[in-house]
Amino acid sequence: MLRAEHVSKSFCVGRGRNTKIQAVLDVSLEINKGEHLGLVGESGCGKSTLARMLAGLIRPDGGTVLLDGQDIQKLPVKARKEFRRKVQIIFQNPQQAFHPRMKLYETLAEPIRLFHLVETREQERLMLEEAMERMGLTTDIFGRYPHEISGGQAQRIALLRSLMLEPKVLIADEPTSMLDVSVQAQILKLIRQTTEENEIALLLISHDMDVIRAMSDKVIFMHESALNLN
Amino acid sequence: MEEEQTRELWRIERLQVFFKTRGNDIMAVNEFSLSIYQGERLCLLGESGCGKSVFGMALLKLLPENAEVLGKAYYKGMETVGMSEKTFARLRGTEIAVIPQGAGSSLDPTMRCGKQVEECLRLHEKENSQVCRQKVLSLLKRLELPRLPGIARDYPFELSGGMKQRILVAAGIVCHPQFLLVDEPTKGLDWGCRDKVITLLKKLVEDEETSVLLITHDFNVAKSLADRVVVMYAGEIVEYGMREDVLERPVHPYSKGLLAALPQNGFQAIEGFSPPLDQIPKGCRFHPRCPHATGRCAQEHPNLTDLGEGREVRCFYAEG
Amino acid sequence: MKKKAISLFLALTLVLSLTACSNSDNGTAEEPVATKTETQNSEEAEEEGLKEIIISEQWTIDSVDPVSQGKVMNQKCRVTELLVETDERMNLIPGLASSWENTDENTWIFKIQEGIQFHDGTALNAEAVKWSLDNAFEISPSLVKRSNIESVEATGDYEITIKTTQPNAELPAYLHDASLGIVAASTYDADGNVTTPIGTGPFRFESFDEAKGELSVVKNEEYWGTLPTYNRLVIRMITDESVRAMSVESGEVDIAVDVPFSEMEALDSKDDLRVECYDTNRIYYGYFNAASMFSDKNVRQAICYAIDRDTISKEVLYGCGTPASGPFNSSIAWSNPEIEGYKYNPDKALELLKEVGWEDTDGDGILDKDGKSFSFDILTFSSRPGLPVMAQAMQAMLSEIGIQVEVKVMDNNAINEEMEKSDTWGINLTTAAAGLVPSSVYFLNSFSSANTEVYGYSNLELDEMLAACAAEYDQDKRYEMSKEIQAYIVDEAEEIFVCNYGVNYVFHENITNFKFNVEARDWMLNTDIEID
Amino acid sequence: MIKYIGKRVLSAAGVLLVVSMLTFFVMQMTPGDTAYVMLTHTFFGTGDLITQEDLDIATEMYDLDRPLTVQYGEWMLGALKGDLGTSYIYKKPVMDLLKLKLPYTCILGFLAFFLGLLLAVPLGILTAVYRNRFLDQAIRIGSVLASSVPGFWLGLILIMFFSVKLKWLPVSGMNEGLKSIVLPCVTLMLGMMPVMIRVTRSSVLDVMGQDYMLFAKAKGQSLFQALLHHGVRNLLPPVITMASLQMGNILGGSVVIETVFMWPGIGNLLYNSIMAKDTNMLQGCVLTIALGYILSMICADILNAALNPKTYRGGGRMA
Amino acid sequence: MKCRKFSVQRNLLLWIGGAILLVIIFVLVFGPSLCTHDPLKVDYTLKLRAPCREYPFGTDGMGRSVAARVVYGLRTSMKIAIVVMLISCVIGVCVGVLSGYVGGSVDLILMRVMEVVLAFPDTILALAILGTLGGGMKNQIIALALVRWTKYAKMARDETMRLKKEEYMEAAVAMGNGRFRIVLRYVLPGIIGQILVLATMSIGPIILSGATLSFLGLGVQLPNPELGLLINEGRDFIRSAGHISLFPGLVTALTTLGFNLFGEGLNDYFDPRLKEKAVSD
Repeated sequence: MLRAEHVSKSFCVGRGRNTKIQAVLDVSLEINKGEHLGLVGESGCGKSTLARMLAGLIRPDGGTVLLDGQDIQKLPVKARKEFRRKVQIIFQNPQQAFHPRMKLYETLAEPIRLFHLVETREQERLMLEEAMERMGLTTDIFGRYPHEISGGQAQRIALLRSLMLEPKVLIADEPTSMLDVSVQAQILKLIRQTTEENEIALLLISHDMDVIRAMSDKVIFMHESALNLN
Repeated sequence: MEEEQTRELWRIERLQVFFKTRGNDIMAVNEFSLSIYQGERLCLLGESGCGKSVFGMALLKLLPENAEVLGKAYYKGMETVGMSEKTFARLRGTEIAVIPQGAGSSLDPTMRCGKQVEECLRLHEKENSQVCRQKVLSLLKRLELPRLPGIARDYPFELSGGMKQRILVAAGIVCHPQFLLVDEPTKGLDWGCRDKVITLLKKLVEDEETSVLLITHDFNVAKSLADRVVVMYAGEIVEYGMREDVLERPVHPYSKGLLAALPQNGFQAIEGFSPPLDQIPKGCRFHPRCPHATGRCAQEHPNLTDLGEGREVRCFYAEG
Repeated sequence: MKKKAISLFLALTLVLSLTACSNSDNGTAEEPVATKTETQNSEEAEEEGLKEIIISEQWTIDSVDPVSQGKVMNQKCRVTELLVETDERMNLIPGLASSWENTDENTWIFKIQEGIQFHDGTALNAEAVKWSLDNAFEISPSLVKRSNIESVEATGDYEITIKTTQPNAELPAYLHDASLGIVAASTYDADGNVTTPIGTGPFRFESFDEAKGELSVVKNEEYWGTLPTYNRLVIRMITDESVRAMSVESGEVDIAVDVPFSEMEALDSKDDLRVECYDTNRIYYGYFNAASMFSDKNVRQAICYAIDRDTISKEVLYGCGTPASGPFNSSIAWSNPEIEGYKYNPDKALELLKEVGWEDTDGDGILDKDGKSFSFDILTFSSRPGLPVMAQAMQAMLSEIGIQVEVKVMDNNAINEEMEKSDTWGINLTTAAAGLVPSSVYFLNSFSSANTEVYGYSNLELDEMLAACAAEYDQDKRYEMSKEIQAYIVDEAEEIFVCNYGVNYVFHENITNFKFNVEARDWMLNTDIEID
Repeated sequence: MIKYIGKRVLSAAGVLLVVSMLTFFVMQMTPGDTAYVMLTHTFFGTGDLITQEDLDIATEMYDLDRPLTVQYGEWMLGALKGDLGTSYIYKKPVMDLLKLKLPYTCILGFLAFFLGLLLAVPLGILTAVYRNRFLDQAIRIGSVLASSVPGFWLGLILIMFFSVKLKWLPVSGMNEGLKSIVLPCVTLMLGMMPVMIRVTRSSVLDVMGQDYMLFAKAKGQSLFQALLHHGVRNLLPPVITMASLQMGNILGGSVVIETVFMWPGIGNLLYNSIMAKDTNMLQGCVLTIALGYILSMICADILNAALNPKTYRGGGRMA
Repeated sequence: MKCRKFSVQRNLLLWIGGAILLVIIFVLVFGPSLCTHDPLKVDYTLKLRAPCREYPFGTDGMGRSVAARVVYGLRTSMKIAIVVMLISCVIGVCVGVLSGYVGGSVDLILMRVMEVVLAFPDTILALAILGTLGGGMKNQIIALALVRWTKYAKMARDETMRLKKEEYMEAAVAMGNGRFRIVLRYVLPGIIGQILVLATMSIGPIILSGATLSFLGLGVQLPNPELGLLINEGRDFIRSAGHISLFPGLVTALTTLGFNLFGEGLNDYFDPRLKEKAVSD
């Protein structure tokens, strides 16, 4: 479904843009429907760059990223929005993934309003309250700001926000590395449960072997921005 | 150790820390009483947000302006909470040292790493720079840093997370302190370097015989480094005892839950979330998440009860 | 290595600024070396009893070219002298030329005084005078056009003849122009740049510090006329008038010219200062816009009656400029004493306006005529301090008789454009030097049709009178005709003459016996001024 | 590093070119026809009636009737060869006048700039260290008061007090060397200091909040030592950048100060040449001030680059 | 360690600034009705009267009440200042956000344009505009606004660049927000704080530059009063009747002080650093 062919990306760093860092070199990878893929490697080997490219946030220098056969960079505007709905991403640092000055209700309601999933405000509120139960969160969080909730709660809300749009693919870029061991268990369990229910393909990225072993069917190693599939 | 009752380095009596914010006062540490002995390695274990770092910083008077510390703490008999900043500063670096939490941001980006370690030496021992540089290089060799001596002249942004953490360790140890506070040595580090840092720290601490207060949320660190373990939850000590007792045969429901949540024990997570410190529940603070919670737990706040051979627990169910 | 460079640099900047400020701290203690020469000679001057005057004025001295900066070199520093000089009533008297007469309508013969030397020792003869005049005409051609001189010939060792293209009865007057100061050839170097101005006057050029804009001249010991009483004159340029007032008050300067009118009283009250006020030949006047309601003579005269010149002189100019009745200030020889001008009479003004249909019909306090209300703009500029305040005063006075006026102060250069563009301007309030050329007709020519069509008037009768007067060779008859013209102009009231342009001098008490010369464009010091 | 400086200089040249073009066309827009203005400034007094023939002669003498582009082209060629044309009011090549007057503006500008920095940075550090205490608020209120007074008004007050009443300092001009620089320098300095204090304060606060300062305290360094060893190099960049902007204000502000204190600098020259529409002279002054401003910006960038090791140690190894 | 109570003490400046602003607003609204004298009526008999009960600020060189002129002058000055601030704010923020958000070549070009405007001495620009269009208030506004927008642009660009690196911006893009919507809902709210601070801090300098313009002879049309003009008019009477220039100067200083203190207080209020880090674990 979501495929990357010979994708590579390098960044120019330092004042005057004179030194080049090769982040991702000639990576090809495919995520099929309902598949759980694990990507592991030490930090700094280009994992998150690859994740952002797959999610269409970074334009690759070489190679293409295809969704159902179409190159995501060349999609017309309408189709690009549809692509956003199909492929969702959650980030490593939960607290920073939300607008610091927006109450969490607004943040959660945004995808609904963007894609006009419902007409009236009541339906929107109902939908959100029902989703919060599923995630095991209390509705008093609606009135809170991102820095007023714990890491675990924040990651749950990020997950909830992505799942509102019923995506086909969920990319999780090191979702638990910033969390404590106990909270980590909750989140991983939740991700596993939700992706299986709605057959969402999952690409889990982490540098922690235990997490990958527990969560994914297929594992890909990444070393120095290149892949060696095992 | 000289005599059985080793000399007491720290004695902390009912330490409390308040944070003044615009709205209300948040109590981060509640009634902390503890004593640390010479050459002992004590580990403070707890989830993020339970106030363990705050306790460490309060002990060393490194809290930000809006914090207020009550209670008493004695270092070698000297009362430190009330002590003036100037006198306490003389202890810092030589007798009491810190390995801070954020490895990335605790190093000055515009100063070479070697120099930042040398700085403590030159500040206290007043030797000439040549001798200092030799001492630092030998210490870095002990920490197995690659590309010596070149790496000493590198800047922090040129080093990886693991290497920066080792530089911090070097800076902490270089003056041979008697008491070392280590704050989250493995947080945010790669899975690979985590073990490396732990083994290095273990070797160093044993060679120097410094007493260590270890603050972490990582079980492996506690297991391999600590003599005694204190488990903290929502600003309070909930369980306290020797390493084997607490880590293998925990008594408090929260400690048991922590143990169960480890990947090797099958990821059984504890329900719910640790309460934010401005909404502390009544009675026992763990009762909303505790499987054995009874009516009494919700009403009454349990105290630390002694279970013999230096083990204490704060839970009605565990006493019973 | 890089780290060393930066800390070195930081240390350097610190040291640099420390020395700088320590330098300026101890600067006040002992005399700074840098400017030794400057203060040194003024001290020497005092020790040997040499008398020195430091004067500060408003106008910037841009260069020492005796032609373009004629008023500086001739009037202020008196380095150069003119063929024809004037007495205190601006009658022509012999200067470097001992006598002159016109053999026929277009040729004039001037006899040059003998035995006069330039500052560089060369003798003053006909050849030198011819060279100097030709040089002046080449640098500023407009001088030639005005006096329509055709040629200057040296017809003898000490005699020159000047031919004119048309008859010009007042040629000698036109030669009394500051730009025609007689200079030696050695003033200019090979490619025409001024090195040092060499004239025949009582003072020799000493130095001109371009950076500080300060000019100094020294007494010319071998001067042919009466020697001046003081040895050295330093002219210091201070553009801001308040600062100029302070410079004389703090004793840094001996004389200050054109201090703010409002400060005159305060300065005079100080015991070590003395303020003297005089009317110059310049005049504050405004010309009407013929295209507007001022085409009608009654209306123009009504405005003249509606302006209270005494209040303006006393309150606005603080007495520094007496009310003017005609174009020429009374101390000038050919000014017409019988003109009593327009005394302040608001009722007569309203009467005149009513005759022509201007009265307040709709009762809104503003005169109107067939629907249009009587309102116009006064245009003026601010580089002459008196003008904006005077315009506001006129606005207030006119509003009392129901005329709505808006004052527009703008950059002096923008006024011409404004006059073409806007149709609401009524009066252009400005100043003009009546004594630019000491001739009874020259200034009046500026009211001839050729020049007044800019604001829409043409008056053939006046043109004829002006031409006749210019052609009249007999001086007394010419003065009579000029007086008639002045009376005619005042009666026509195409222009409104408000006040004479006053100049104020602030003297230290050690300077006395100052004689004012009405011909001075900005200011002039008489050579026999006393310093004790 | 060299490539970076090269790029900066190139862009500076581009900016100077655009500035000179802008000056030329803006000058044509200003009021009054050039010939009329030229005459009023040389032969006649302001306001005297100038006949049409005089205007024609002046136009033809200074050949003002050529099309604008030709005039600018000619000037441009000259400028490239270093000859900025002659000023018609001073009758001197523009280059000589600039050489004569530039030192005065530079002395005043640099002295005010460095003394201003020397006072503002320590005050800024003080307000940051004693945050929200009386000292902090007093300094901030004082500095705001100092900057809420127009330059020329402050100048007049200073002259009246120091020169006239106390007779310590000369009223104006440059004739008593360093004594006459004190007043203009103080006036210029007061103008720039409040901004510098505020920037230093926020920069120091930023640095004091950093973890490495906490670590320095943990090593036993007092706040002052920590600031000296670690603080200085980290808090300087924003201060330096703002300082270079202030240099622009000083050069610009000197027009007023130099007019009040009769300081023979470029500002005075600029004012006179605007009034007299002396385009060549104006171009010279504007380019000098623009050049001064751009140089200060380039110096700031180079200094910041030197302070930040990232620039000259490449991107760093992520391994 | 003694711990200070936080609410008033910390933003004392905000309170002082706010109080002064209230006084100014009061004068703006009720001023004209309060003072009885007509600011334009010339009456030479009352010339240069020292401050007394009847004329609280004394009279000027043409017998007009300085108090009345200051009140009306404050109104005109505030009008000019606020309009200039708004124009320069809008232009500056648009340019800044555009060059910050889009980056690349657009950023380069806009940076060069800003450098040109910054390098160009503002006195000339003001003169050219005022010279050609005449000295009216409208033209003074244009002249001032054309020079002042660069401050906003620089600030907006730096803040946008900083915000762009934040993760929640990437998350917003991933959510499917269009570019325009991101700027509106994410970037602008992020820099509103700094804009307010800059805006309040620029009122003072704008009034002062009005004074400088009239000092150079390009000010607002005579005789309707404007603070800068009044200060300049009093220049000649500094020794004999200092009150003419003193009171407008004081009111200008007070206004500038009020706005600047309010700005500094706002700056502290919005300052992320000063928000208490309640508990770091």
